[in-house]
Amino acid sequence: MIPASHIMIFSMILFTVGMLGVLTRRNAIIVLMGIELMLNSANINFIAFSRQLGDMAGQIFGIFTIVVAAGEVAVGLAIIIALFRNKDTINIDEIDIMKG
Amino acid sequence: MEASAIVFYTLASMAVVSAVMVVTRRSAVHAALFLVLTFFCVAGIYIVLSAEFLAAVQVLVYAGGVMVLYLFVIMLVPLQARPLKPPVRHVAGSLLLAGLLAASLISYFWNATPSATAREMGYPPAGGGNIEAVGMELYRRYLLPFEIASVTLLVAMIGAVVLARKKV
Amino acid sequence: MEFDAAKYLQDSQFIIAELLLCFFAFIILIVSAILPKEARRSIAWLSLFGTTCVVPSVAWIAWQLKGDAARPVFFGDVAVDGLAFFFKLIFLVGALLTILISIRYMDIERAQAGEYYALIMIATASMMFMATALSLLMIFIALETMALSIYILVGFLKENRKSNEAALKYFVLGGFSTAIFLYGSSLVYGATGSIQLSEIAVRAVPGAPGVEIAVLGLILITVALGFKVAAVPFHMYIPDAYEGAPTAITAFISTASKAAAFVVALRVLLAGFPGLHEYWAPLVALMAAASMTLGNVAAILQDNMKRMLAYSSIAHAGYTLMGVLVAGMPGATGQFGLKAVAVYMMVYTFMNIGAFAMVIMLRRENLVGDQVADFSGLARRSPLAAFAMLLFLLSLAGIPPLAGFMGKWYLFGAAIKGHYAWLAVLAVVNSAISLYYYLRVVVCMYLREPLTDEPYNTSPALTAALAIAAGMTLLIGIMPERFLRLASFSYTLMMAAAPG
Amino acid sequence: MFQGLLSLICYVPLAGALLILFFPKDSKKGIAYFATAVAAIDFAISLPLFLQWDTSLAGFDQRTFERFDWIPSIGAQYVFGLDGISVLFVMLTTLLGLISVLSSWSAITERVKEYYIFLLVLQTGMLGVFMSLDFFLFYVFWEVMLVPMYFLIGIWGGANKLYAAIKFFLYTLFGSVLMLLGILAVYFYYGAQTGVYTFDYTQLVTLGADPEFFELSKWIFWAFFIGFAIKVPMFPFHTWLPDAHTEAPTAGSVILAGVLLKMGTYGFVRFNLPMLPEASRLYAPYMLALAVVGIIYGALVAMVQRDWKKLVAYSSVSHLGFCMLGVFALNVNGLNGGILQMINHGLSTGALFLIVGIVYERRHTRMISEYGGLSKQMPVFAAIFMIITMSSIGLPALNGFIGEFTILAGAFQIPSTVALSFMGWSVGGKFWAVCGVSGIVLGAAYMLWLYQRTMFGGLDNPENLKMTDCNTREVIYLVPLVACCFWIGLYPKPFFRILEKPVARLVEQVGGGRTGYAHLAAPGPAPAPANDPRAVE
Amino acid sequence: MAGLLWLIPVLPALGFVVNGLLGTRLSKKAVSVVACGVVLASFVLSALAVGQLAGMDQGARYMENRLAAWIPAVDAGGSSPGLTLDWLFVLDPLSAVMILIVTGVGLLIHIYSIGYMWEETGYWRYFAYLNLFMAMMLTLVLGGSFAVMFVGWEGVGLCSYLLIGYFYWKTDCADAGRKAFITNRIGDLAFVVGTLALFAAFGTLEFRPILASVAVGQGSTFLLTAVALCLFGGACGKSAQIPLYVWLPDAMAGPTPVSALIHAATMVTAGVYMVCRLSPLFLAAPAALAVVAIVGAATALFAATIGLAQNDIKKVLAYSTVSQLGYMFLAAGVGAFSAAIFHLTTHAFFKALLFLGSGAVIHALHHEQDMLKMGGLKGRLPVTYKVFLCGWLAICGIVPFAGFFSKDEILWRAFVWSPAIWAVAAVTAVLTAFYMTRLMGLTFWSPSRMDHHAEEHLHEVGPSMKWPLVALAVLSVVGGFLSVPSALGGDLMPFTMERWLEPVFEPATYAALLHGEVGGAEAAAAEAPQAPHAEHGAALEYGLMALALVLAALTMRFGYGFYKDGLDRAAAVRRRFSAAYDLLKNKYWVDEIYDAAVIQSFYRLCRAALTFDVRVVDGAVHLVRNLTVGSSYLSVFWDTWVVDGMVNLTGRSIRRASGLLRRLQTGLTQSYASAMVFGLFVLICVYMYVS
Repeated sequence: MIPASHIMIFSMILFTVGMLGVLTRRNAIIVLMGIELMLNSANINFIAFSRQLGDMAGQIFGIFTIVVAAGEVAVGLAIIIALFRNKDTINIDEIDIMKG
Repeated sequence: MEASAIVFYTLASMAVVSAVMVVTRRSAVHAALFLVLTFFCVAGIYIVLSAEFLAAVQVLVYAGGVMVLYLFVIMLVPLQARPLKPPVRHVAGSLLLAGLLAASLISYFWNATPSATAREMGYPPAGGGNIEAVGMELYRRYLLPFEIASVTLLVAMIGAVVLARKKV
Repeated sequence: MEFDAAKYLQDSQFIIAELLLCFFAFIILIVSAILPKEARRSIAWLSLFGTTCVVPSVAWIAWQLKGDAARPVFFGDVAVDGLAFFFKLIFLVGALLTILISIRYMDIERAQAGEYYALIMIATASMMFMATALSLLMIFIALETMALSIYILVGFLKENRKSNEAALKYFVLGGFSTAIFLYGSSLVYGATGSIQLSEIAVRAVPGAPGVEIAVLGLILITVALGFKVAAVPFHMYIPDAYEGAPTAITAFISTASKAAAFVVALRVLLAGFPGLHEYWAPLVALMAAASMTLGNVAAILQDNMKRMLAYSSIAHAGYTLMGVLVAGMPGATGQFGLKAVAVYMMVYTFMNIGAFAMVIMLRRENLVGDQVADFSGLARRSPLAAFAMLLFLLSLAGIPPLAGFMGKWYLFGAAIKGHYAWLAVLAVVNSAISLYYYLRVVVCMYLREPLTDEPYNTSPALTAALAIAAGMTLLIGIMPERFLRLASFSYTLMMAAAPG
Repeated sequence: MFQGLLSLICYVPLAGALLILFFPKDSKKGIAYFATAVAAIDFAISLPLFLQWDTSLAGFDQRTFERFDWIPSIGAQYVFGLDGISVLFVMLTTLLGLISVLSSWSAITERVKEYYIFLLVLQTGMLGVFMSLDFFLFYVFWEVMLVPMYFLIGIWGGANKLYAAIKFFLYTLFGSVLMLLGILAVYFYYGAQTGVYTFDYTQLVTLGADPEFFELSKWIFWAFFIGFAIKVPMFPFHTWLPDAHTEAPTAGSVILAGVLLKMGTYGFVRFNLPMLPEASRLYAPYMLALAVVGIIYGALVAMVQRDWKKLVAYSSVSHLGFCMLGVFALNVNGLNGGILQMINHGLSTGALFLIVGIVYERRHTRMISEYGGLSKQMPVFAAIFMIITMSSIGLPALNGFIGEFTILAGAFQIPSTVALSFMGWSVGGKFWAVCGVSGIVLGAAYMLWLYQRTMFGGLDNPENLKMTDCNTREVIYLVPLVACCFWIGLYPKPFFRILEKPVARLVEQVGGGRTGYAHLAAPGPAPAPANDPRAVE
Repeated sequence: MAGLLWLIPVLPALGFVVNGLLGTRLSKKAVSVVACGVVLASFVLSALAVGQLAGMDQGARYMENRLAAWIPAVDAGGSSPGLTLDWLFVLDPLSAVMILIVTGVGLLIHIYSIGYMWEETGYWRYFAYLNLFMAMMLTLVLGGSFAVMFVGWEGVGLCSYLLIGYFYWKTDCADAGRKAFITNRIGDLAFVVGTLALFAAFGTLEFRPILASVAVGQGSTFLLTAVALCLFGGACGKSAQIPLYVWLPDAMAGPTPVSALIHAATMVTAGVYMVCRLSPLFLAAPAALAVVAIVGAATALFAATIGLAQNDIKKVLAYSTVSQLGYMFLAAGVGAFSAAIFHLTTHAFFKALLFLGSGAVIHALHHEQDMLKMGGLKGRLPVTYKVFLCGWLAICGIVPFAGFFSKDEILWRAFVWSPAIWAVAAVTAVLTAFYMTRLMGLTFWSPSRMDHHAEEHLHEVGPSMKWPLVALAVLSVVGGFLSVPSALGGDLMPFTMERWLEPVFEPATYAALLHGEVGGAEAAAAEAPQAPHAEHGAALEYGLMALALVLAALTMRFGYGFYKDGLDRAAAVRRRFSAAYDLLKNKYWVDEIYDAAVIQSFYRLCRAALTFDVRVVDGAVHLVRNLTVGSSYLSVFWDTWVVDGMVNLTGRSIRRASGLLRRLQTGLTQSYASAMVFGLFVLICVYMYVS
């Protein structure tokens, strides 16, 4: 069987990679993808623990995570579109009229 | 090593590699495709972990719904008009930060009591198949969150409509 | 676990407020689809009516509680207790005032829409769920519903670049924090085997197996909550989001949404991790100290009123975190801390919405009016409004006999009572600093000549909101007893409610 | 017989301010007359307090007591009450309130309505501070008066008004929030000890006899110290004062110097000494040192001021140093003198600011060099100014002397053990008094030089030829002050009679005995005060 | 009568009130009547009171009038003597002498002033001040406690200030007034310290109890010496002794009658009076008494030398006054208190006379005070000349004029105490004779040096000025017989001041007050320090007397010869000793030295304090503010360097940082996210540190 720690480390790597995406990519859409990756990594944890504990709560949590993630993507992409209409860019580096 | 373990490690490494591809590909389309691949791998891992229903949801929602949405938007927004090259130094800094965080987390896991982390995977929750179990839980015990989730989706819907349509 | 439909329905009476809000939100959505564009303003009044209808239902819960102790319903997912009741009232007040100040504002911004009010109401409903949530799942889903609504509301002025930008920043960072929260929750779940706060509380105690992982989860959750309450260093989005959002929404998120975040923080930390107080206390103390200092210091240089208030809200979050910190202590001290947070959130709602309402008053057809300088000569042109703003500002600075002082009194008292003298000293020094930038506005209002003679944007609703906010700021300051009694309800926090 | 009188006195100005709201903006005269009437009524109804005061009471006069529950949740009550000490301050406030309103008639021509509203609200705040016997209420009033004062300086002040106003507000707020922490600490300690959470002064003051309170009280002492010392202001917290005094309009300066500063010294007398007796004794040498430094330093800086008002402001630093010297002598003479000197300073420095105001109104400059030879032009003014100058420098038969002399008598009774030691050198005992005495020379030096530069010499500046002597109104508001100066100077007995018992009890509370340092001889808790059926303990 | 003592000072005070409040509306005549009337009444009252006092037994001559409580006794739990002050007026032989001098000489000067001041503006103001001065001076001498005395003490200082600055529009008058007041205040500083030290030691401020305690030996010598020195410091200020004498010559800027009354006859003698009043205290502190003697002698000599070279007629008299006051202190210092008071009395007569006489000259010459522009007035102002002559003879100590008796008494007692002091005193006497003769010569005898205009308008004094002069001249002539020394048969006289004053200066008198407590007047007397009584070595005394007389007479003769024909001889001498002359002419540059050493450094100190206040104390406040505002910029720093720097790491961010310094936030979403991650990292580290 697979030790839980391995799954945790795997999920953590995924989490870190997703985070890197959020931190480094200039394309707002890819930033969004990074967030999706992070959410997925959390989900892996939930499923793994659910299995380990023999408890359904984790899986249920996972389902809700997916639902929320879907909702977030919808809203996020809508925001990006609205922004693109106004600014003609989705480069997150160029979105800085407010600062200071 | 068991078969399931072999499958897990394979899928896990694939997922990690494709996740790295997601965050490093210059083209958003490529990134999206690698994201789909990652999701598939994760769905496989769900199956290994006996969460078949979740794996199905993962594939349906992510690979089916979310990905289409992504691709729609990517097509809508002419991304290639401008090169989007992440500055190397920025990446290095982020890597350092993420590395630091990862290191601290890993040191954490090592230091943590074995019981919590090194436990072998247990058995799937009892009572019928996974789908049935999920269904029973979801619609009885977790009915209220489920209802709220419907509101969540409604909000997302309103949001998409309000923000994406051209005029108020 | 047996499912009993009758009990389920019976339990539903305790979420009647949330249900009503959602119900009215749906009605509004439908009506707004039917109504012609010109008549959309009436939707606002409908939403106002709907929200007002909810107030009795919340009061009804309080009445229910009177003879009965606090109890968990919905399998221990939902709390029916004083804390929830009190915060629900705060959310409702916040929502009502927000709707009142929105009506004319959205006209000026040319963004009058039914969805706007529906989203406010849904957000309010989710906040109520947050206030009652007793499991990580409930918290997560309610939090996300609220967050999604607010992302949309922040970006509601689609044609306004600042609004777009604010929405994107808020969304990206909010998503980021959601992920962190989720990851933390998964670790807590793994370490304790449960997502119910009451069970977590039993298992997450020092020395328990796997508690380190639980602590790590707790830290991650704390970060996410710190993001929601705008604590340093998770505050960075606040100034931009506040500046870019429609002003009414800024008022809403700075009060109701922040109160919701605090109530969740209280639930998680007090109901979920009371045993780990020694671990999270230093973190919260650190965040509190950093927030109040950075918030106040950074506000000094701001010329944009909304941004200044944003930084001030960071500072206020810092003060309030002192209350959270002390609330985690056992016995009367903890109760005092809890009450401090409750009282503070109440007074903060009135005074902060009042301040933003003034910014709305300065928003004219062709004048953004969110600069500090725009307040010039207010006292000359509209002495009553200037006086109201003076009340809000002084109250924010914590000058008696205004509401803000009562709040500060409780928070500082909590810090002293909890033996966090250093934090108390830092807090009082900070509140002196804060006066510096609040006075800048006062100086503009009273000592400078008006910049334009364009008439102010007033409407009966806005005036009513201002009057309510100012009146309450004064009333809570001078005759606080009733309000404090109300806040005492929050004592009945369910510390370890078993699943029912 | 005084039932409800205190509240009436306290809120009459506030009610007046609210009524002024309904006056039309343009009826400047009407507003001024009305405000004057309000202040006069306030003064008139406060007179019985003084005239019918029962001097046999050591504690608070039950006849004046008003006690209601206010915020039962936190144990805050609405408690008003007076003892012999506070009644003097209440009288001072109502008197100076009336005078400052009178002095504003012609000085204020812009935003008249707001001006009188702020002035009257300010008076309510100040009266509340002296009347309230509930810590919470006290703090509320303490802060309330900051706001109108801020506006008085900020709107009607001189050239640098904004800076001065903000500095005043921030500085004093900084002090008072630290004091708030001290209040909270007392409150929680008392609550933890007794189970009763209350702000009631009469209960909290019993902590003074609690030996276990000592450790905490050392911290609380400093918290209170900062709050009060900034208000007093003691060196080195005084720098807000010259700015605020200088920039404030005349009435503001009068109130500021006459009453506001007294709130700091009053705080020391009312709270630090009886509630934190051991800490007060422990830190007395530091307080004395700061007081003495203040006396000399204030005088030195006043010496070289070119600005008339600034000079008077710095003289306040010096005079308040005297008050603090008396208070922390911790004996009967010192305290009697200290408290009386607070009143004296209110009268004479108040009058000095009025005097500056009179010439400022005519010439719109405060620079001393602009004046000279005014005696010729303004003989009545010159005579009054001379009397007030003499009062300020402590000429016998005028009030300043009584205060200073009594303070110094007390200071000479400070035992030599009350000293600061530094690297084997020990400074203390009579040293404080001797340093204090030097203040009277310096005081004469700067005040007389001021007088000479402004009133004597030739009328060189043609502008000054246009100056007119005091008009009737100005004489009317100056004469009561002059009369009071003579009254206290020649026959201060009524004042000492009122102070006698309260001060005796205070000395007992703070550690008693002839020198105020009885603990040095015989350690032990202070004896319980004698039971006086009419006094509220 | 005792019950009416308070009226003596209050009557002139009444005059002050009437003239002060109504002066502008009264005619000059009415003002004069009021002013002189109250003083006359006061004088009569004093005379009656003294008469009653004289009727008592010699040892029991004491009246007290406890008027009312001033600072009441306060109850302090029984254990603590609070400060208690009563309005206490006391008449004993010493104050009797003083009130007669004050009211008598004061009355004459009031009358004189009518004529002298008639033309001046603010006539009423002058008389109001003068009346106030009388009130205060009488309070000073009648006061039975330090506090009441201090009222008068400060009050006369105030009046002196007001009267010196009477011509306030003249800068030098105003300056002189302020100088007088502040110099006096420096003395008062010492006085107050001494007073309060006595209070701290004895718990009271009344003279009798304190002196009684001292007389029976209470109080350590150190304390008493310190107190005595402090009190003498006060006396130095008031009575213009080294080092505080500098104000008196400048005080001559005031009207001349004022100089006569305040700066010659009465106020300046208050210090002498005080030392004598406290004689038992000083006797118990011999070291302090020695200081008094030495300072007195030094001042006498010092001032006399300066007087040699002054050309302003009033300045000469002023230095003469300082010198004579030194004489009095010398007398008190050697224990001859009654001699001091006697000299005080005679000095009051002849110096008032001289001042008023000089006033007459000045008046006649239209306010010309420079003697170099006078001369030849002998024939032009016969009355003035004659009275001046009396004064001259009196001050030079020629038999039988007043000065002879008082001065010889002092010289003799000084010789007994220490021949060196005697030598100084004798030299002073010679110098006095010389400069007074010089004054006479330059003013009256030498040929006229007046300008034409002055000569034309020269006029002799009117009646109101004349009669006071005559009266004082008479007193100067016969005043000496008030206290004829025993050696000259004083014991045969029905009255000598020495006998009259004896009980006051006898410590045993005070010790007896306490006998009930201490047990036996004899025991008390035995304990008490004895007032020194000079042993009469008759031959020696006669010898010294003759020597002094001869020396004075020779000097006067020489001076007459020297100046009678003009200034040529003097000019020759002056050229020859120009350095010495300059030194004296410029008063040893003491004013300049004071200015440089004391006043300028004081101002430097003040300015330093101001700078300190603005830079350091206020600077600290500003620093805090700047730090706060600065750290507001700093948080940009934090964001750009730490947050962004973590991301960007290198030089680019440094360049950007300087550009972004004014910005709090980068506005970049990802740096915000980085901040969050960093925060998370910090929190984890904190946790690890905590656990």
